[in-house]
Amino acid sequence: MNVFLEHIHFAGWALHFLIWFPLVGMFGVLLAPEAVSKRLALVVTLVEFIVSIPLWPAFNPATAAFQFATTMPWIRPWGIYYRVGLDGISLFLVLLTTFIMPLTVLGSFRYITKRERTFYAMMLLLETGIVGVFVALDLFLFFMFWEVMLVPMYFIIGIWGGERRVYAAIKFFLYTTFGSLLMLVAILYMVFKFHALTGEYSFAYLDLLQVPLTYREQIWLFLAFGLAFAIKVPLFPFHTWLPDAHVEAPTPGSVILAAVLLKMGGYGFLRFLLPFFPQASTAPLLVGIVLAFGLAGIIYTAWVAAVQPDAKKLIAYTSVAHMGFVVLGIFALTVQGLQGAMIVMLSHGASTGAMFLLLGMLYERRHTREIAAFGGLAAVMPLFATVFVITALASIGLPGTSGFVGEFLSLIGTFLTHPWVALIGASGVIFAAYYMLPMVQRIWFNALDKPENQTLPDLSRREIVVLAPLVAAMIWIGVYPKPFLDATQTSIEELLTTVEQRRIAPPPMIGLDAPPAARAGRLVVARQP
Amino acid sequence: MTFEPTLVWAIVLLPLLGFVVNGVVALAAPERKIVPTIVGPAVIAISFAIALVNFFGMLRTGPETAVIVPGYTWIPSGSLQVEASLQLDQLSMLMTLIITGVGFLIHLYSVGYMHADKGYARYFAYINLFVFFMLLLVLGSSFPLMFVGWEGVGLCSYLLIGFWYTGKVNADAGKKAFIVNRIGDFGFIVAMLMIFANTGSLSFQSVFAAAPSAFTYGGAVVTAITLFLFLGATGKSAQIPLYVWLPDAMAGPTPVSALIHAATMVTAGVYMVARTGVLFALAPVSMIVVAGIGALTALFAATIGLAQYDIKKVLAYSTVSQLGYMFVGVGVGAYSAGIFHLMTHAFFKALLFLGSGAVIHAMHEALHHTHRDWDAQDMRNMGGLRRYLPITFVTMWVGTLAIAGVWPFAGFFSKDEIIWQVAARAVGPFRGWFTLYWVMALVAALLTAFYMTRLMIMTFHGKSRLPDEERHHLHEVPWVMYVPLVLLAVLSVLGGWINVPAAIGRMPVLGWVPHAEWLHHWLEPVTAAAERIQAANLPALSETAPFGGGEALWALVSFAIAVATIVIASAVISRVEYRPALESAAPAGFRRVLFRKWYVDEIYDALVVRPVIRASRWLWRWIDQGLIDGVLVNGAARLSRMVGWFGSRLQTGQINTYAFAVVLGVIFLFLFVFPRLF
Amino acid sequence: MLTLSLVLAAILFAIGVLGVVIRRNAIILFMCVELMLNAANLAFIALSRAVGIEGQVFVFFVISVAAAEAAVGLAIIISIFRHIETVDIKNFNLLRW
Amino acid sequence: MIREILWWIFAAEAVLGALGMVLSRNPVGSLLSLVVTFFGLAAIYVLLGAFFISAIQVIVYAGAIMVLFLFVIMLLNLGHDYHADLRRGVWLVLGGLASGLIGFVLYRAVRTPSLELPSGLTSPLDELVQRQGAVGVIAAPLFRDFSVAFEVTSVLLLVAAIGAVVLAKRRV
Repeated sequence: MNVFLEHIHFAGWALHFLIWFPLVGMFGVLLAPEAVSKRLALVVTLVEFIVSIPLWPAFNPATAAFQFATTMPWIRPWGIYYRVGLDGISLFLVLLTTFIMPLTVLGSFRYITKRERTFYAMMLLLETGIVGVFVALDLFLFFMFWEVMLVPMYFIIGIWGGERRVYAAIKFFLYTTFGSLLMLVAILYMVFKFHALTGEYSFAYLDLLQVPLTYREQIWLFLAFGLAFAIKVPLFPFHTWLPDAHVEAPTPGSVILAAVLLKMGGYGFLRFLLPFFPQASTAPLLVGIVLAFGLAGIIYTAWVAAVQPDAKKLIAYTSVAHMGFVVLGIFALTVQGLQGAMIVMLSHGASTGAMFLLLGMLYERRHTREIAAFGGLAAVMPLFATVFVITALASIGLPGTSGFVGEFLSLIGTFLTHPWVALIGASGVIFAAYYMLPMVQRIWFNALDKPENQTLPDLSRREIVVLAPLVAAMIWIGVYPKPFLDATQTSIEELLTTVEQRRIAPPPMIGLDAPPAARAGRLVVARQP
Repeated sequence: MTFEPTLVWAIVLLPLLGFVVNGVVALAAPERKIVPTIVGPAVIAISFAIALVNFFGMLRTGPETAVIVPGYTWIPSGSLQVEASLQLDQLSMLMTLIITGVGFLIHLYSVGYMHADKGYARYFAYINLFVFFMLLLVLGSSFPLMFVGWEGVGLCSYLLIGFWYTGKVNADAGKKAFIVNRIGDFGFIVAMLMIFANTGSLSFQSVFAAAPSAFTYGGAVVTAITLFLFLGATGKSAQIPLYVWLPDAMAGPTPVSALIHAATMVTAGVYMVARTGVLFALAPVSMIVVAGIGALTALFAATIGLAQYDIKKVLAYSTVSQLGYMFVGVGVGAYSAGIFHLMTHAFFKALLFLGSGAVIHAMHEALHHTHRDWDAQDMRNMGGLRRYLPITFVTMWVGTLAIAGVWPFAGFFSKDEIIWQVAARAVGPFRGWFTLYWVMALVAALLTAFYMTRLMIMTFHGKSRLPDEERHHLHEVPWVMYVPLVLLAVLSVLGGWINVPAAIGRMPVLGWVPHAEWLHHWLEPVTAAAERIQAANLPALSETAPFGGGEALWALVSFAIAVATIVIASAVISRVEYRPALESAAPAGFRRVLFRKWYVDEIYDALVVRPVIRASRWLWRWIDQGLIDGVLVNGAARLSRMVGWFGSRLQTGQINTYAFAVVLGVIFLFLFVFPRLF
Repeated sequence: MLTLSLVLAAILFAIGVLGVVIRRNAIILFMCVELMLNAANLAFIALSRAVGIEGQVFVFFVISVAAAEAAVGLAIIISIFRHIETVDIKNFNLLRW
Repeated sequence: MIREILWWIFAAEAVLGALGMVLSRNPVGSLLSLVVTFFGLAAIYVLLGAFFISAIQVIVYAGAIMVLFLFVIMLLNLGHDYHADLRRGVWLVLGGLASGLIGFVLYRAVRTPSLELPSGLTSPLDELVQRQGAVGVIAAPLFRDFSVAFEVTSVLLLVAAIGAVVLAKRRV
């Protein structure tokens, strides 16, 4: 297999294909007639997924360096190069994206009725943006894809959404953009600092990694970057856009939003926050606040989720609870914690993605999301009920499903460095059951009393094809997570060692306010080719 | 020569295969009952056979250390290497035999009991899945793998309790069971976190090897770990704080109650305490707590059992009480006594539950014919059933005598063993505590005998309270249901003879049974480490009970109590004039407090459930929508709109205002040009 | 005398401003503007005695501009009057959003 | 000395006329008081030696522009409706405050030492007038230095006239 890949030097064009093929597909879909666009979009996403599969075997878990990396000059005077690369952290997030996308497109065949062509074009543009964010190694390119991703999501929520879709779309857009603007300022600050020290501009991830920052600078930049990612995660106080966005978004929109977009925040913490600002990310006060928000995310949103009348809003709050575990795992700064965070992100993608697809199918049947409108459906739709219960169990972290592995690892990781935080976090397990089981019972069990519920059709073949891979993923990650853990092992250990080294012996401390003579030429930087 | 485990993974995976097959049938063709009828019990039977083969292999070779059957690496993350492998030693072997053995009998029984139910295939799928998770729990070689089984059985009990999910009561009972179990599992998870943090591993072998050095005797850490583990045990084995789900779990089919809520799942907590005996031995405070809660539960549940009218509720509280006994046993450090009672209890409690299932089944068919809406489970509607259900009557009496602790039956030996161990170990720091527990255990034994006799008298003796047109519809249950009853009755008698204490063996009348203390020696390799620690830190066992008298004497006393109580109870109960449930008056005074289960459910509801829901609603409305959404997010929007509005007010459209603005401009201009004007 | 004239110009200018701000009749408003212009002329004339004749030349231009402005202004007022039958500037708020 | 007294008389006349114009309720009344102000100013111009300008003032301003205003007032027959168009309340206060502030600021500006004004009554301008005559002294700079401005002013007046006609013409 690897021989074949070397033969077509897969490593060279793989990432480019993954990023730009959906864009090409988008134009294809826009030009295709209305009826064909649906199937064409499915073909494009399937090809994208098939091409992305070899990434895993071809990925060499031994080294932590960026693989499949290529660099092309873009805006040379400003040091902006088109740099892309993949390592343990971003490998599975890319695979999650390409895995979820065809399922979402297939899942939305019957859901989206008006203006299908533009809808599928938006989905493909979204895929380009997401894959771009995960593989970009040039902060400018990263920021560009970060913003590109917002636009299609805004339209998906805004056009095909529910009643308050405009409000939700605007809120989503403004919330995220507000955060990312601060991030842009932080990026520029670092670039100019780099220029001050070495005389040329560079947006490269590895170059900016070597920029020495005083403790105060790190705190401010940490806050700037952190806010952008905290909004995206979403971390506790910045989460209010998520329930609105989910309730109003069409099913495929909220599947992508939940399964992939939320991972941007976690990815951002891992890729940018920890390595760039080691002192800040280990400062007791800052970490304390973030962990407190994470805990609030787990406990508070679980409680709020339990009393939601609308099923989709309930699941939206549960995503905030899940991502609370991610934050806990990341800021524990232990191997188990980070790997646990990775697994929670993957399992959340599968389980919450599946849950939204299921709720979408329920919506297709009864055109309502109120939990009270259902009751006793298990008698009418046994297969639907089975898949729903499996997904619910995976999302509350029943051992043997993917949820447990992730939560258990991140709790263990957090316990090693912050025992009390892990203790409170573990109670999230109880509240998970507290919000999920009543919902399952009110929808599936209890008496089948409403007449319109008595004739609902069970899962169609298409729906089974959409759900089967997701359920398989949940069981697979739960029963045999070894391949996922091994692939991320070295990258995460490398990340932790760099954070540890730079925390103890930071590079020479030259603040911007140091006299120019002292600054010039002090920093010898191994410029990336 | 060393012991060679054979096909151990098959024991575990066969029930899973059964689950898959039955599951597919349940979804695809639920009406085809032949498949689950064969696959369901057959899968368990094969597992039982393989277990027997391994058991005899183990008997022959008698391995000193546990045998690890390798599987695959489950979670390799940095220093945490969790192996998915099975551990076969004397303790897990015994538990596997009980699970597969009693499980098989109950599967057989279910064929008869559930044949009329249209969810037949689904039932067998769930019950097979349950046996799979229970075996995984018992055979797991590390804490996380045990936890997979731990929550898996919780899931299956959730599915099986809420089996007839169309009834809201059943679905609620299932939900309650799962959430209460989850609270216990929280304790288990925290314990696992602490164990890993202190010993660097989670597999039993290395944790117990490292335990004596990693923890100081009676230290805070090991006490915390054991208490959290015990919190998990109380959740799963329905002890004082978290027992409320078990009585409600009677909403499920009776074989489920027999298998899950009597024989296997609820004993998981006792097994876990026995398995982690080393940790508990290192924490005397935890031992006191475990034994204390055990004794308290035994007494408390027995009192409630006295006043219940639903036959399954009585048995449920009896189970909670007997579990209390087991925890007293393992709590005081007598692990083999605890496990011995666990085994005998599995036999006679399964027998009693299946017997009550037979009674309910018969009553249901009778009431079904005449469509009279009487409760088929309420003892006040029964009476005089001995003429119609002879086999059930005899086997139920065997079970009652066993549980009451009458001489030749299993209960006598296992319960007496525990009572004696409590008395013997009431030395050194435990003197006061264990003496108290010993007295409570004796009183609970008396109450057990009383409520079981009350159950038998009300159900089988006296004259039938059923109207006569139902009476002639009452007939004995089919063979597939009473054969397991007979087998379990035999086991309820023989089961006790495998571990007859030496002291009793030497007594005149009571000594006629073959005595070998076989089980104690059988479990020696497993409990050796824990006993070594206890021997090192505690004074030797005393030969006499706190108020004098040897083991033999107190065995005689408890036997006498049991017989006396049965005689008195039957006299008292048969004289009481019971009327059918609908006409009989509601219980009053103290009996009502007992009948309403000391109002524990209402207290929990008021103190925990409702405040949490109210707090959630408050949080959502005020914090999420109010503070964050309202003030901060929409607030910012409103603020910008307000500034815009204020700006627009300035544009009055009249020239004067603009002229005025110009004038102000001029003035400021002057001030700027001639700063020294004032 | 010269500084006194400047002071007088200031006072007249102030009165003109007062009139512009207070009065609501368009025509009166115009007249106040004319008064302010005259105040400016007075200042020019006063200073031309000290600085040179250019002041007076400039006044000449100011007067011509004032005339042009008055003409156009009054034309506008007439056309507005034809629309809304009033010269009260309170009703001239068409431009107000 | 006599010039001082004359100046004060005409200054008082100008101020009273201005106040009358602002505060009078009747548009025609305010117009006439404005004319009175213009005559006062013209007299002051004479005192300051700008004879030609004072003539222009009287002829063009008082004569032409004020007549135009009177004509418009009569055309729109506003003469008689005395409804109080004076803005009451806060605007009165604000207006007074603003004008007071302007007056004070200008007064202080004038009083600042940086303006060294010749205190004497005579100025180089007087004998220039003697030599070239009142009109000549203005004509020279007007047609030599400011000829461009002069032409532009003529264009301006032309445009203004056409504009006025177009605007005020009745749409037929």
